[in-house]
Amino acid sequence: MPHDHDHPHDHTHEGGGGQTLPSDMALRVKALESLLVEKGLVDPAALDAIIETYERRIGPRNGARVVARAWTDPAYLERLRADATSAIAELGYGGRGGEHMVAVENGPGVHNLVVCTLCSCYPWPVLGLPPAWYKSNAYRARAVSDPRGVLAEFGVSLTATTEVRVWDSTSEVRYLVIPERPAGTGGWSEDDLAALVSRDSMVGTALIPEPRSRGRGA
Amino acid sequence: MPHDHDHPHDHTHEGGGGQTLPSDMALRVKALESLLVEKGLVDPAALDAIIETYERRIGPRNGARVVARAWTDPAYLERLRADATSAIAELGYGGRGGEHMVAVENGPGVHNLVVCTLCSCYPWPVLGLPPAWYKSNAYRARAVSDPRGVLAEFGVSLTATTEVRVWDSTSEVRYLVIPERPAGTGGWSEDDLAALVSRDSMVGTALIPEPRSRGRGA
Amino acid sequence: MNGVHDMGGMDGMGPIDARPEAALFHAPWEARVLALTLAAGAQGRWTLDESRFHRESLPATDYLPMPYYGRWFAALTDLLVKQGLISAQELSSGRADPAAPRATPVNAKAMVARLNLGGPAHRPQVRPPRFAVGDKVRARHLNPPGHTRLPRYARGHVGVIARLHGVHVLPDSNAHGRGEDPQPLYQVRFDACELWGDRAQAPSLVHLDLWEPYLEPV
Amino acid sequence: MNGVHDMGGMDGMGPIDARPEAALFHAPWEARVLALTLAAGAQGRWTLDESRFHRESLPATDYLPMPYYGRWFAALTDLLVKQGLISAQELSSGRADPAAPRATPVNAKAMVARLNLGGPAHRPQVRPPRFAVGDKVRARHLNPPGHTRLPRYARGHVGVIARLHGVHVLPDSNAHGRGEDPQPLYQVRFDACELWGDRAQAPSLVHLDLWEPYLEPV
Repeated sequence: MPHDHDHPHDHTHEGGGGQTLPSDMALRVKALESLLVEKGLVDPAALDAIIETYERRIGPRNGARVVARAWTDPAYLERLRADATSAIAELGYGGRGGEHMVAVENGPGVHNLVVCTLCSCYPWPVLGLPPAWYKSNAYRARAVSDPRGVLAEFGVSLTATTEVRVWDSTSEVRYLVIPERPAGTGGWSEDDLAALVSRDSMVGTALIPEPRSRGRGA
Repeated sequence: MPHDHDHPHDHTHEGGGGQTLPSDMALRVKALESLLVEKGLVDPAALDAIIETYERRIGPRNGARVVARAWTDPAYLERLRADATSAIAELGYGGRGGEHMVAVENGPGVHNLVVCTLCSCYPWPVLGLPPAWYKSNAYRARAVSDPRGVLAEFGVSLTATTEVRVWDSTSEVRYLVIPERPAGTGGWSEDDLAALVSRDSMVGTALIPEPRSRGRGA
Repeated sequence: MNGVHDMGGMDGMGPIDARPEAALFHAPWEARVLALTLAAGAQGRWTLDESRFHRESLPATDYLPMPYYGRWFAALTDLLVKQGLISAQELSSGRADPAAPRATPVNAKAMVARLNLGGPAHRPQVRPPRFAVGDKVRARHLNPPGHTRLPRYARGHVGVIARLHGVHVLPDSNAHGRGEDPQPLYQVRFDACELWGDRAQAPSLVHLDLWEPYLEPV
Repeated sequence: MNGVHDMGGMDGMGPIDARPEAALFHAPWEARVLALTLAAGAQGRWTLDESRFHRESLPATDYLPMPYYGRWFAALTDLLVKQGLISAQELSSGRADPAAPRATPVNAKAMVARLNLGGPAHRPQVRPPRFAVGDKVRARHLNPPGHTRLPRYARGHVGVIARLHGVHVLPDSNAHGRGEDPQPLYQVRFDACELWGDRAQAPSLVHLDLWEPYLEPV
């Protein structure tokens, strides 16, 4: 692309739409909320509960627990492979955006990357709400056609022979990447392992680095 | 489409690009012109001459003369069919944007429509510069997939059995539509006929209405 | 529909901002839009497929630069008006029409229960699936004017059935109030070379979940 | 490249404003941009194909809402800087570097002569064309990252050779400084049903001019 600087342009298509600043969005949203509350369509406490749910209760710590269990319990891994939705439900996770789960495993010579090119489908119950980059036009556009370029922008470089498996979330099925368990973690507890597992590693845009040796409790 | 009203949006992608108003475009263009003149890259008189050329000398009157000649001179029509570039050059028209011309003829049950989906290629020597609608995203998008819908927006309705032939100008070949000669113009002079031929009829977004009977000189 | 939302393989979308984000929401209004969408959706007056269709039906020039929750907000207001839950007059005035009936909102507890429950998209199998794992299939060259989950980049290409997900609600029908029309849903594996030709980064695979009507045997 | 400029068949581009325009240019700066582009282009430092590539390489979020001559202006400044005719420093300051050499502009008379002459794209035939009128051909599933004049909507579809235009400069090569690589250019006729399936408006045909490397025998 020959381009990386700003260009003048004229948003005449905005017509009479007026202001479109973020401060204006805040006002518009507030106005809609007031209207919907007044009409009995939404309960303000329900709005707070939804936000609380995704800000505090549901997030990538859930997925990390699934990964740690899969790393340490071969029978669990088998159940995860056979029916990820049920195996994830064993740990208490499920619901909206995770009704149909499939786990895909990284391994020697195999790396998985998840995207939703058509909107921003993402496994909410195990990863929470998607980060901005996952929802960006650029990621949605390039993850399927230029996965190595995308990974490079995340600082992930794979060997030339590594097979990249991209999963485009076109249906209600959601994909969770099971990253490779890093070396040097033999005997670690599930909790300690879960603490290593980053959100991005479960989407496929990060690897889990080998932990630096450090004093650990037995 | 469920949409026809304005939507709020936030042009954060403009980054530090600052103002993008038309008045700002005028200043930016003026600044670039000054710079290019100062550097000897453009001659202000040449700029004026270019604008003069397309504002005064080259426009759809040229194409109308081609059409009128084709209507009145069967031998010319044959030459136009065989080699439109040469036939058009006979009338003195040619040059930039018209190096490779093809004429396509409307007739009973056949209607032609020209578009350039990839940019806005247009036969400059015979039609001048393209109108705004020809360059619009909407026309470029829909002329190939929804030609009857597009024609309806121009007020042109065709019978269901009329074959619509769309020409997407993907190469340097340019297409000129030869509209049907309206009834009631028998014996008219080439000049009078040419006056009937609208620009849009030579792109395919208009038909030529039958002239209202009026007193005419012999 | 062939919209700009269908971004897989598009160029010109810029670099990815892979920097870690500070927060889940960039502004409080984003969280409120998320919550309003889920809470108003709980009135059961539209499906998730319909909601997606309304987002992707935003005018292309608006959709592309819009922030993610800006798209949600715009689609939500459209749906509310379209379904008669609020009137255009109420939307512009911000005040409920005193004469309009009041709805009953879903309360906080019930809302959280709904999130935890989710809304599975699988349905009972009523006939045997047409394809089996290992079958070669071609994604059809469909161009529906309405909602579809068959991305443009896969159309016309040959892949292999990698998995049968069971029978799922067909978005193409469900988004338009034409019923669920459940269809077998397959995970289809495409070689990147098949999809992207010379541009492909071998070894690389792209998987999509595609409904039976999207596929034809090879 | 798969850019938003490749609009054929896209939805969401809105209605067409078919009202007659009052003037050829909406503002005087538009005329100046046209003239600056043609006059600076007369320095011979880039080809028309390269110029088109720079326009379509504008970021998608900028390209879509930009007015037509805004795109020209943005691409022109890019080309001037890229070719070293002006420096980024000169562009931002608006003043020529006193130490930089001065060019010699094309004067008004020579400029008009160039417009009248044009720049034909046909070249001598060096080998027989691969296809003949009446042959069935398939437009290849190409996805070049650079410039191409094979629209996405035609890729993978079968048409019939309707005409041989001779041998023309190949834009895919010429836009990138890789030489003219002249190739046979064909007019290919596609049935609308082949391109658009159920959405097609029969009877309707779409013709594209496609170079031999875009095509494969059926």
